[in-house]
Amino acid sequence: MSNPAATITIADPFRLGHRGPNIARGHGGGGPATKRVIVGYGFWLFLLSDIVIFACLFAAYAVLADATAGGPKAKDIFELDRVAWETACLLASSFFCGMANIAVAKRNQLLTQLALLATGLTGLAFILLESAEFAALHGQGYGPTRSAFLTGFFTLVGCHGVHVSAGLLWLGTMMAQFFAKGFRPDIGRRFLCFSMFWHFLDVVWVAIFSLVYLVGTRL
Amino acid sequence: MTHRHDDELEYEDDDRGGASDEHMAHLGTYALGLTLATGLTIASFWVAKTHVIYDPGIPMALATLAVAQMGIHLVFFLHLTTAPDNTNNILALAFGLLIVGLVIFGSVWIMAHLNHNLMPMQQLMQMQR
Amino acid sequence: MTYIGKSGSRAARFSLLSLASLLPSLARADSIFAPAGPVARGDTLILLDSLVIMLAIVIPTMIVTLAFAWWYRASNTRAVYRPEFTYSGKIELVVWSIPALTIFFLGGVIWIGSQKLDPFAPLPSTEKPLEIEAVSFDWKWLFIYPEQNIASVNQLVIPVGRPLHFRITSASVFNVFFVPRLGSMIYAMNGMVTQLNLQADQPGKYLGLSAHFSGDGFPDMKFDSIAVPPAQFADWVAGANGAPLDRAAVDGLLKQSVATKPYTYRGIDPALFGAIAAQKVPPGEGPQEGRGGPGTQNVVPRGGKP
Amino acid sequence: MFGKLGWDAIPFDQPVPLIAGAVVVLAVLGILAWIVVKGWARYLWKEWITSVDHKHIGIMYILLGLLMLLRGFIDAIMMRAQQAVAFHAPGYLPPEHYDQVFSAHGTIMILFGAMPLIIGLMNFVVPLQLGVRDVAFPTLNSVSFWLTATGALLVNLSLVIGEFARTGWLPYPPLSELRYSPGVGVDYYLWSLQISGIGTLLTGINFVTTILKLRAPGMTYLRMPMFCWTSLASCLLIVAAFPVLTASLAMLTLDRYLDFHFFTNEAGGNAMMFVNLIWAWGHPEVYILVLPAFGIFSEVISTFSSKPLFGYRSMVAATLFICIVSFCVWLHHFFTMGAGGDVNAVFGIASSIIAVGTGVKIYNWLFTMYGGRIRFTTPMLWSLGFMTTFITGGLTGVLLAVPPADFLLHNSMFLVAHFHHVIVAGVVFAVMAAITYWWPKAFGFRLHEGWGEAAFWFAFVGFYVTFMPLYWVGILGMTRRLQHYDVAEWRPWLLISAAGVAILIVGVACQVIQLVVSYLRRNELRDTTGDPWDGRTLEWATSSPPPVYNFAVLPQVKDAEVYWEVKQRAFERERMPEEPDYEPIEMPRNSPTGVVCAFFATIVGFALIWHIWWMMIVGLVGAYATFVVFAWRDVPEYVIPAEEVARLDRENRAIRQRVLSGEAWA
Ligand code: HEA
Ligand code: HEA
Ligand code: CUA
Ligand SMILES: [Cu+2]
Repeated sequence: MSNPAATITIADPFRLGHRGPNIARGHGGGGPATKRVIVGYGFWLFLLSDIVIFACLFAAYAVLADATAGGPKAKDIFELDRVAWETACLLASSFFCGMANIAVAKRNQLLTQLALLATGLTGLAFILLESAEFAALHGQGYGPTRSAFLTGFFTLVGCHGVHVSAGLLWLGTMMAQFFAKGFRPDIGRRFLCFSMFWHFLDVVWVAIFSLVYLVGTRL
Repeated sequence: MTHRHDDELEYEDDDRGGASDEHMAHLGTYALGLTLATGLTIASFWVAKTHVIYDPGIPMALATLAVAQMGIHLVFFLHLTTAPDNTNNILALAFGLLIVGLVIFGSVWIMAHLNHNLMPMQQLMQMQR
Repeated sequence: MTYIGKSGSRAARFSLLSLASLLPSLARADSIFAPAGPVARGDTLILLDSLVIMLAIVIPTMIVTLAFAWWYRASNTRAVYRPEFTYSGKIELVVWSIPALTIFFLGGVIWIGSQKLDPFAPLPSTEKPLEIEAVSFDWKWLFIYPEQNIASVNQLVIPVGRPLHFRITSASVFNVFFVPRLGSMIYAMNGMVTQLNLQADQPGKYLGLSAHFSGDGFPDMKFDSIAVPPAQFADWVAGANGAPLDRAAVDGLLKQSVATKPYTYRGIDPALFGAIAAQKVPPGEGPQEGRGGPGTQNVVPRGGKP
Repeated sequence: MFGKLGWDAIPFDQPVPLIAGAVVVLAVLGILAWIVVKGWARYLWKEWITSVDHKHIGIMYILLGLLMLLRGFIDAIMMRAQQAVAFHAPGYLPPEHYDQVFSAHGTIMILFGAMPLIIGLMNFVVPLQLGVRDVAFPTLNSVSFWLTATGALLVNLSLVIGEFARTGWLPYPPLSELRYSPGVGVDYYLWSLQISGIGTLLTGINFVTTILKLRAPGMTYLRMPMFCWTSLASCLLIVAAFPVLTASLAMLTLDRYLDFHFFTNEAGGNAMMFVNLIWAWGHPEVYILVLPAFGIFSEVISTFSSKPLFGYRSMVAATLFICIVSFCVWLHHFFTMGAGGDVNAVFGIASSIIAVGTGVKIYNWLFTMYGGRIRFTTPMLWSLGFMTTFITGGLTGVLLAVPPADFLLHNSMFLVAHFHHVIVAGVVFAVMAAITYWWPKAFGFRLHEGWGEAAFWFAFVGFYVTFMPLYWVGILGMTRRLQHYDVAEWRPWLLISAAGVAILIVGVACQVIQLVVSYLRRNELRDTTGDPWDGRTLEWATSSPPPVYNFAVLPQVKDAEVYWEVKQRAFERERMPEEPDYEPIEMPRNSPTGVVCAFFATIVGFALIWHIWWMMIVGLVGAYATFVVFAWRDVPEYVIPAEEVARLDRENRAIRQRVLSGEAWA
């Protein structure tokens, strides 16, 4: 294991650790990066592409925001208290996810499961709050089919909600995997992706609550 | 084990370039991130309700706060730093933001011109009133 | 650099354009190289100018490509083999700057051309433009002359020499209003009103069509645009008879069909155009099983009983 | 139970698609039976269908692309024949059929013909050129391929079950809304593009990661071959642009399925927003296709001119320049919508600026040939055909980028001629060059030169005869997508164009014959050196076909043209470089994840098209289960022991040593 000569001449991406003198992070000339770097980077790109999807939905919402077709305007339907609670849930969830990260790094099964559970429950609370909002609007006859503005609103916010729900499904799978398989490197990499996804959803939510809800109530 | 990690330990030390003793720092990082994000959220909600700020300036104020908060999330939760290991991630992010900017501002600019030029007569007259 | 107006038309007369219109078959066909009005002339002139600017460097490039390929063929023993010649700062400078300069010049043409020939820009003229409202239906064109209180289907009669101001919308899907020999085309879209300024300089019968696919009846969405001297135009207006154009008439037009013969209306509901444009008139039914105009009887959307 | 699906979905009244569909189904069944009888089923399943080897996936992509190119070509023949006869007459294709034909032609050619071909070539070549063993995410790569295949399958299914879209290859609302397109055609379009689009997005992510993070030691950015650079640029565009496609199609889907109002004529919908968004994808899309094509030409021209690429750094800069600028020009597809002089001018100028980057490329290829020793092989012929032809296509593109000129030419046959000029001469010629060029690497034997040259000349001449007249009818005022017409002046040109297609048919036939002849004579065309063209990049450093692991030992890169340098040294010493120390190699295991996933995706897509909700749920659950099962795997890799690697590599080295001491390379 400590033969430096071998490390220099042989550059096998799948066997060498990340810090061999000849192995860099894939951006210099040092040969392939470690799997963790590769997976993290690939998922980062995926998140960026997801941001572009949200960008399109934001653009559509911005273009259609005035097309109320005689229906309600943003001001008439947004309830900031609920939005504040939703935001609190997501922030807490993000924080718990960070705790899970630390627990995983320490390989503490109990702490990991607890932190993930907390992440999931706060996420679920968010989804429930959002569903309640959607149901209430729908009940008043202000569903997505009412006007182009509502179409844009429901799609943008709903798309975020669908992401969170998918994240919850993933989270459950993640917990099961940690439980059944322990802290295997591949599961660790998958968890890295999950936590990036979860934090990323927060970033999107910041844009939504600021630019859709808060701005909307003041226009 | 200064230079080789076997597979099992590999992910302790991830692309953020942290070594194992940095893990305690992590808790602090998350806590600080949470505090800052909460502060900015509260500020945003306050701005949305207040009448202290010049009304037409409010969307800009909210946008600024949102950008700041997204930055906080990226740095403290997604661990995006300026470390050399992160250059590629930052470059990718910059590219992504460029595209997002082009799509959003391009679309809004184009659509604003189209909508303005092509407004049906009745709405046009309503506007003049 | 005005592409419209007196100087523009004089320039046109002495340009490539005159060469192009010398070809006899062109004048008969509805060629964009046979412009019949100032807008078309401006468009065409810019097109040809740009073409010549680019050909000036594209043709030499092509020739040099073939020449290099031929001269440096492996079997040519006289050609010098220079495998080390892989970079030259001078050459790089030239190959970046020549296209850049060409585009710089072309960019100027684009900038000025887009402003001057913008379809919304009124034409320079002392005469008050003739107002025409055009509506595209599935699959026919309705032209309303609000000041004359008449309308016609699939026939656009216009006075020679007088500017025309079109306001265009669609009662169903997208179409594009286009008379190749009069120049610029523009979209017809429901919920929107586009504007177009045109003018015909010579009497004649020009092909008009939709330049955007709009469904099965699209190939028949063409109309005659007939440019006549002002007096004759007045005669046509006076003689244009028919039913009044009201909601009932519009409901008829909204049914998907292809108009075979042009006809006219007299007595126009002045709010009608605005109502269609502002989505106040409910859209027509769209294709149904076994429905459609002549030539489109077989329209059967599969699996499509809504 | 079966949603909208009923017997009336099958066009019993239309013999042409029915018979065509039946023939295809029979052919597929026949091939399947043949495979089973021959006992190849196991081999196919193990080595191809479940393969995660980038080389095998690449070859399957190319096969899919060629098949779809053929399908699109048949559509093209039908259209040219229709317009040849439909003068003052209905022709032989009724409108609802003709409208499906051009929509399917455009969709299939771009998304299921050209895209798989380009992505397939990237798959095969990029890891080899980078000197590594696989892509970043091998299993994901297989998923991408099979999702693309799903999309292609759904599009072709629409031929016999239901109908395809009749809206053009970009379904502008309101025409594509439920009111004006009540059939399932648009739904077929939406779901096949949505599913394959996800596959393409994953490919983009996979290859950006591969190229940025997974290169042989010493392969710095400025030592990467040009094809890797252009693939990187193209994949960056995929990552940036395909989400826009996903989003805009999703909005249209919501309109059609849930009565939303993004683009409808009612409730304030705004159809122009769709046009805006779809072109924000559509324009970058054509550069996604053409950038790798530029990379291919760079490799081919440099190899057959026996010179390194001229102005390499300038070429890299031009590639990135085109990559970024191509995202700033999309409005040029709707200059005539009325955004006004300022907006039009800005986008018109931005569009024409792309000509600068492209021009730089043309001139650098020119100077690569200058002072070279050019061998006129088939790939080189395609490249020269490209250089001369593409310039004209680009020129007409720049003409269209001049708004006042576009006011006359938008949606005309001139436009149709423009984009076939750049796509056929750019992308199709590049693919033909690439297939001939890398064929020996993939299969161990070269393609027959004579038939290849014949294919080139017929395609080249046929191309001009087909499309030059279309420019002219465009100038004579003819618009695109006309099922019939009655302008006499157009007729002669359309007849010439139809004759051109006949020449093209001969060319395609030559191409097919070339494949067959080459296969039959594979022994005399055998490539034992691994380097039949005197190549310069790393893919030629390994055997033909390469072993699963590509390189027994990852090459150490010390130069921009690694392999060329190594070869020169070896050539001087008349022997191979020293034998390296072999190490065991870990390779990803094959996995059925991709094909199973695609199976469920097909079910979901089909169910959604026909509104069969229970089936959709079954498919979704199945897809999720597939992922969990995949994630549960314990040993995703297998190891090839060092001795085995050494044995295989020694064999390979022995062959090369023999060649080296004998007639050397080339
Ligand atoms: C990659 C894209 C691509 C390609 C390659 C082609 C190739 C061709 N296209 Fe295509 N076409 C489009 C993309 C493409 N097209 C698009 C996007 C549209 C718009 C659709 C719409 O209106 O919405 C369109 C529309 C279009 C029209 C409709 C015009 C109209 O609107 O009225 C016509 C009419 O003739 C046409 C003709 C042709 C012809 C004759 C070819 C020929 O040039 C084909 C030439 C091809 C070859 C010479 C190579 C073929 C190779 C093989 C078959 C492989 C050989 C097989 C083996 C080796 C095994 N095209
Ligand atoms: C591979 C595909 C491909 C490529 C490479 C291009 C390249 C270009 N295209 Fe094209 N285009 C399409 C595919 C492509 N296009 C398709 C499919 C459509 C129609 C879609 C539809 O409606 O269905 C279309 C439509 C289209 C339009 C819309 C027209 C309309 O609908 O009204 C426009 C307008 O600006 C345009 C412009 C350009 C320009 C400026 C380039 C430039 O990139 C060209 C640059 C190249 C050169 C200029 C040649 C080489 C340069 C030199 C030798 C240097 C010197 C030259 C000069 C300085 C001029 N294209
Ligand atoms: Cu141990 Cu680094
Ligand atoms: Cu474009």
